[in-house]
Amino acid sequence: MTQANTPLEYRSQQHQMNIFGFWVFLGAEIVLFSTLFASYFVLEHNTAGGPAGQDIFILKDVLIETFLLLTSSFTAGLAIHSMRSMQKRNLIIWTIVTLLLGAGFLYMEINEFIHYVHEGASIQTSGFTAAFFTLLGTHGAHVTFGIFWISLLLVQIARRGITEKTASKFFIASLYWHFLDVVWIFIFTFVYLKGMM
Amino acid sequence: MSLDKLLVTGDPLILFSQIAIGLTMVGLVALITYLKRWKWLWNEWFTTVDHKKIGIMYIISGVLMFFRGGVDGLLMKAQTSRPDMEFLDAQHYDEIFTTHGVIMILFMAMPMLIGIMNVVVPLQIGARDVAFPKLNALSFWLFFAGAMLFNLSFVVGGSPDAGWTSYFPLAGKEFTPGVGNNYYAIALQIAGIGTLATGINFVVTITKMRAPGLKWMRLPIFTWSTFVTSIIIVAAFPILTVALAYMSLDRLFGTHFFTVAAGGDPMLWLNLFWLWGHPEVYIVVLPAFGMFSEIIATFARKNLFGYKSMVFAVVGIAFLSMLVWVHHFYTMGNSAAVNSIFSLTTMMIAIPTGVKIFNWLFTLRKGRIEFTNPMLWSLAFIPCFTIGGVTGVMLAMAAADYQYHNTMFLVAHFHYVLIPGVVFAVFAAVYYWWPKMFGFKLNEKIGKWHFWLFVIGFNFTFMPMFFVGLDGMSRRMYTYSESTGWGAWLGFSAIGSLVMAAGFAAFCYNIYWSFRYAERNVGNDPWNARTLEWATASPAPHYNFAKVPEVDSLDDFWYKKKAGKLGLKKSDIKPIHMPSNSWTPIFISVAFGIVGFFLVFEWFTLAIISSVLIIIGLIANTFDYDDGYHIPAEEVEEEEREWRGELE
Amino acid sequence: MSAHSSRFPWNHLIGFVLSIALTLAAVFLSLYTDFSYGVKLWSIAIMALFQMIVQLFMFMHITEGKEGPINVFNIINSIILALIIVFGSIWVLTSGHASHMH
Amino acid sequence: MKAMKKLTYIFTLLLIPVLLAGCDSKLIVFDPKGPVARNLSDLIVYSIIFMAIIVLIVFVLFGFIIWKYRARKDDGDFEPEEEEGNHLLEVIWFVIPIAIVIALMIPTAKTIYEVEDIPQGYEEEEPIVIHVTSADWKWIFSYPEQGIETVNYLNIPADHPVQFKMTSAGTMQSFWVPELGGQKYTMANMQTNLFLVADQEGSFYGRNTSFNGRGYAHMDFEVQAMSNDDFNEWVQDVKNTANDLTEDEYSELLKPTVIGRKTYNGTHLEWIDHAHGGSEQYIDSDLYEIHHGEEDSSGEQEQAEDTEQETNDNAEQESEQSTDSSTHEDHSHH
Ligand code: HEA
Ligand code: HEA
Ligand SMILES: [Cu+2]
Repeated sequence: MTQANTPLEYRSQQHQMNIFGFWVFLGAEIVLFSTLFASYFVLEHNTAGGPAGQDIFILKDVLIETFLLLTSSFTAGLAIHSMRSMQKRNLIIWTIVTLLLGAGFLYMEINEFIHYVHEGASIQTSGFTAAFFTLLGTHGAHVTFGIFWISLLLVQIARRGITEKTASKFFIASLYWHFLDVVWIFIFTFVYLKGMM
Repeated sequence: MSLDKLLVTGDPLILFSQIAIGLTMVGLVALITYLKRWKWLWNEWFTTVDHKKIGIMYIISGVLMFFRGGVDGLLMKAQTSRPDMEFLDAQHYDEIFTTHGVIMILFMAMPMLIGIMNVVVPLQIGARDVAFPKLNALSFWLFFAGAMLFNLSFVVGGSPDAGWTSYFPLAGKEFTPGVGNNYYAIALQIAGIGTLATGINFVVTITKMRAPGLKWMRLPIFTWSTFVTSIIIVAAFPILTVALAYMSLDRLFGTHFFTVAAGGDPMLWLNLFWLWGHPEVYIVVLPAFGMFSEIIATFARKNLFGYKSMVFAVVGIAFLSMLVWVHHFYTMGNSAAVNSIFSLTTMMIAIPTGVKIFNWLFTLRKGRIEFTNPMLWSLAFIPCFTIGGVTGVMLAMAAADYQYHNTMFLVAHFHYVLIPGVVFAVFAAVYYWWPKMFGFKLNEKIGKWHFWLFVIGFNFTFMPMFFVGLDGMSRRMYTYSESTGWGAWLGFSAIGSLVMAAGFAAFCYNIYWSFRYAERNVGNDPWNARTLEWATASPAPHYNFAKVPEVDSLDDFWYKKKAGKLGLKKSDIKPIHMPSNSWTPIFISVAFGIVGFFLVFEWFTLAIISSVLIIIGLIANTFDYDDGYHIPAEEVEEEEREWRGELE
Repeated sequence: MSAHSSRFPWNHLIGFVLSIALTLAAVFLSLYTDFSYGVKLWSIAIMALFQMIVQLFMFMHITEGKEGPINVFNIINSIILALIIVFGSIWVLTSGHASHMH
Repeated sequence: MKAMKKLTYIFTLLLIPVLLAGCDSKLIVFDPKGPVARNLSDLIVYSIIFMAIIVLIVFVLFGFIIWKYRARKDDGDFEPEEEEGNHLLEVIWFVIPIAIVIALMIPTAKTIYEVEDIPQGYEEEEPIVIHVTSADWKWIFSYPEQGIETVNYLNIPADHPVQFKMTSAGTMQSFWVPELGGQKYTMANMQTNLFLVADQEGSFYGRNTSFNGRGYAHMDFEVQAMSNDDFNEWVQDVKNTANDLTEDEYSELLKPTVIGRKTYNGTHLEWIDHAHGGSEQYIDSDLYEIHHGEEDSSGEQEQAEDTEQETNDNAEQESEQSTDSSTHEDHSHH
């Protein structure tokens, strides 16, 4: 393949390595989250007299969170698509949309947590709540980190435009964002749906 | 918190150490200031991103930690050398074996091996550096911050005392209310993040930065084992991250993951700890296997026997290593099916390991064996490790393990694998690659003293433990009564440990002696070796290779050397691109150390405030667009001329 | 991985629609049908896996770049690890005497 | 070459004790006093034979090779030939270990299943049930059928299966009587099971092997296997003479202390079974605070005295009870 039709972010050896390295990191993240899941499954029924999942989960809110995140993953994809066609403005717009959706998700999730605490399920209540909040909290912390990180990248792209370096940074951030969506799908399925079944 | 609670007071032993540590610190700072070396330290070491220097810093830290861990070991040996001994009390003994185990495995073995990987692997694959030099520096400094934080527990606040395994519920706040186990949770977390980054770094380096023609099946075996080890790191360390996070939450924020109350499950800690912990012991032993392979091939003057099966064996061990964790808690009341399956998977590890043992033996066969220092360690490894390995297989038989578990038999097993497997390897590697790091060899004669004292001392220290174990002595007992009859065995063992200490002292003396008197200018290839790192100057120049080598076969360097095709053409020298130094790794790591310290003492406001430092470091990092610099061709030429003579 | 960048991003759109559809199907199946618990759990698990594959291929372009095959290998490896960790932990911690835990 | 000779010499020397270990019947693990332990020691001896052979092969090969192929001054610095490997050899040292692993695995699995059940030959008899509750740093044995409870010693009828239902009041411990059988953990909120038989009368050493804090080293106990009649007589004796176990006394007992033996009428199972939760109400983390320095070492002194007392005392329970009460206060480290 020729230089010209290789996307910018893959052109130099260093940037190829950055992207590949990030994939390896995502492999580690898969292990991290699967450990959180495994612990959750083990502790799920240890409610110690406190509320269990089905007592507190609210399907509507969770669905909204899910759609917010799914859509943000889509718009993150569109942002990369714009980047590859060198449309800086579109890239910025789609990225901002993505971040707003992410922020919306976080808002919903924080509200959800506050609600649970009111229902008597704080992180200290039981084995179940500890595992639940850490699993969700780790995901939420990743989203929060992602929002800040990508905001900083926006500053860089606004200043420097789409270059090999900024493109590879953006591409990596998009991998991260999609990955969080994948994690959420599993949380949605194995925590919420399974819990409500 | 009042001062007397903050500082560990009242004990003469600790008071003495505190004073000693304090004086050493002040002395060091004064010395550096007097010699006007601060700037040099900062520019050449603290901010460096050069893999060789980072490797050397890892090794230095490892040696220091070996000293600390070794003194812990000697103290334990002294305490148990006679029945009803009153040298350490129970609390001290508990703290000492805990810190000994943690330091030896995480702060001695890991940095030693990672240090050697750092020095050697990029050279072996003909690369300029690792894939992410700055991340590499961050890894080191995070490890260092974690190690320092952990060691701080000795004087500030109190040491962890629940064993290196920190089993819950004991390690929970209810049973160990001091800050000791907070140190464990937080220091290991910080160092662990650094290690994970190292794993990623080497996976990418070895996948993407091999010299042209260096195909997978031409990789030196040490590089192979580093690669596989890195994969295990990436697979296993996230589990530790989670386990430690739970531990911190339980201890600092009152959650119930592992507690007795409110639905916590202590077995979950065991499960997660060993899901990481077992792979961890292979993380430390696989690079060691790689080092032995290189050294044995070099000093048998032969290529490695069964290269392919060696590679498959390493991969096989790595795969199995993720499937055996339950063998550390067969006695937890698992179902018979669970214990049977895990017995089987565990014993299966003997098969690839055996392949390696026999391949080493057959590399030696028909060779011309030279008993140099690196080789002696590698040879002694084979029989010693076999004893450790077969006793491991005995432990693997779940039913029999009901009689060995947590006894001194187990302690003997793991020292018999860890010391030959890791410590011998580290010594072998340090002797072997020393010229590549510093340009001179360590003294062979003092080295022989080091070797014989240490190996003999080692066997005398740990062999008796098998027997007291079979005689019903459990591990972690600070005292025992006369009537048990263990006194003689353990007295013998204590003497052995002194011999070992003498060996280690000989090593330290050797370093000192060689720095002062050893012959310089040993050339690029002092051992007549086989792999690429010997193709460049000793010590290796900053840029590693003036021209990235091209590789046509396994042991390419060996064949080219014999064919006399190692010359360098002047026209091949181009300016070389190098990464710039960076202050962010050390800055971020110090910030982590500070935040960690506040977390240990549960001073959350301070922790939050100081975590701003981490954020500043990260932001500075993402806005860093420094692209490195070029070493001009003339400079390279001059440096090459210095050791090659005239260029072609 | 040629630069089809000017084209309409079909694969993103298809991925998006698929993930919404799969999510809704999982909700419907698990909460509004009366298959047995096991059947439901397995079907939503398979749908989640499928969604993951959609994300990996449609959004994350996993096969792209020189390391495409290695990336796929890496992710498969991680998934195997995930399965070992999850099923291994559950098996070990809930069989045997632990089943006496109340 | 002196070096190498020494090397082989030392390793062969070290091998001898390994070989002897199997025959040395003095080591406790090789000195079984019941069918479960015998089953295990048979397995262990069986495995040691294999291991000894493996070690021997490796050592002999090793010694031979490094002797024969050592560099000599007069060998003209020859260049050994390169060797790719050898398929036949590689297959051999792949297949033989597989065979060995299979040979080890079969009896292992068999034994694993066997020790989970009532030992062979004793299936007919109804096992006597004893509840084991481990606490910091003592062992509490409850005999629900007999309605009595002991601390730090355990009397059982010889030649009769005993079923232990084990749990912990806090930290994790491991119950081990090597002459009778293998060990198993005790954990709060959980119950583990162990079957043991002593097929002869005698006194056996038992201890905790799972580290659980300062008093751990002292956490051992004596198992007395006695004839059925003696056992029943002992039970009767206890019922007639021992004090009742009260809830107060019990919570005092659960404080982290090293104490001697005790004997009670009644069992704590009447109000709490730690296998089913509730242990937390007995745990007072203030009692686990540590203070470095002098205060603590004096605490150690007392503990040491206690153990001495424990070992000096013989089976005379009555006399012990009078000394017991004094030990409680001494050990609370406020
Ligand atoms: C470098 C570290 C290292 C290595 C390499 C090993 C290697 C092995 N270990 Fe060890 N182990 C530890 C470090 C290590 N271990 C530590 C630190 C602990 C204790 C932790 C703690 O509790 O604190 C431990 C504990 C431990 C246990 C837990 C026991 C218990 O808690 O009760 C078990 C049980 O199965 C075990 C088994 C094995 C086996 C089967 C191997 C095998 O890999 C060995 C394979 C090698 C050989 C077998 C020799 C060579 C082979 C041949 C010559 C071929 C022919 C041989 C046969 C067919 C048998 N180890
Ligand atoms: C790589 C790992 C490693 C290494 C190298 C060692 C090395 C040693 N260990 Fe080990 N050990 C562990 C890992 C290791 N250990 C682990 C994981 C545990 C389990 C912990 C737990 O239970 O939680 C353990 C537990 C353990 C115990 C068991 C405690 C117990 O259960 O009661 C003992 C007891 O003797 C012991 C002793 C020793 C000794 C004597 C050495 C010796 O080899 C040390 C030799 C080194 C020196 C002697 C260096 C110091 C030298 C000097 C001071 C000389 C002076 C020098 C100058 C003046 C320059 N260790
Ligand atoms: Cu293991």
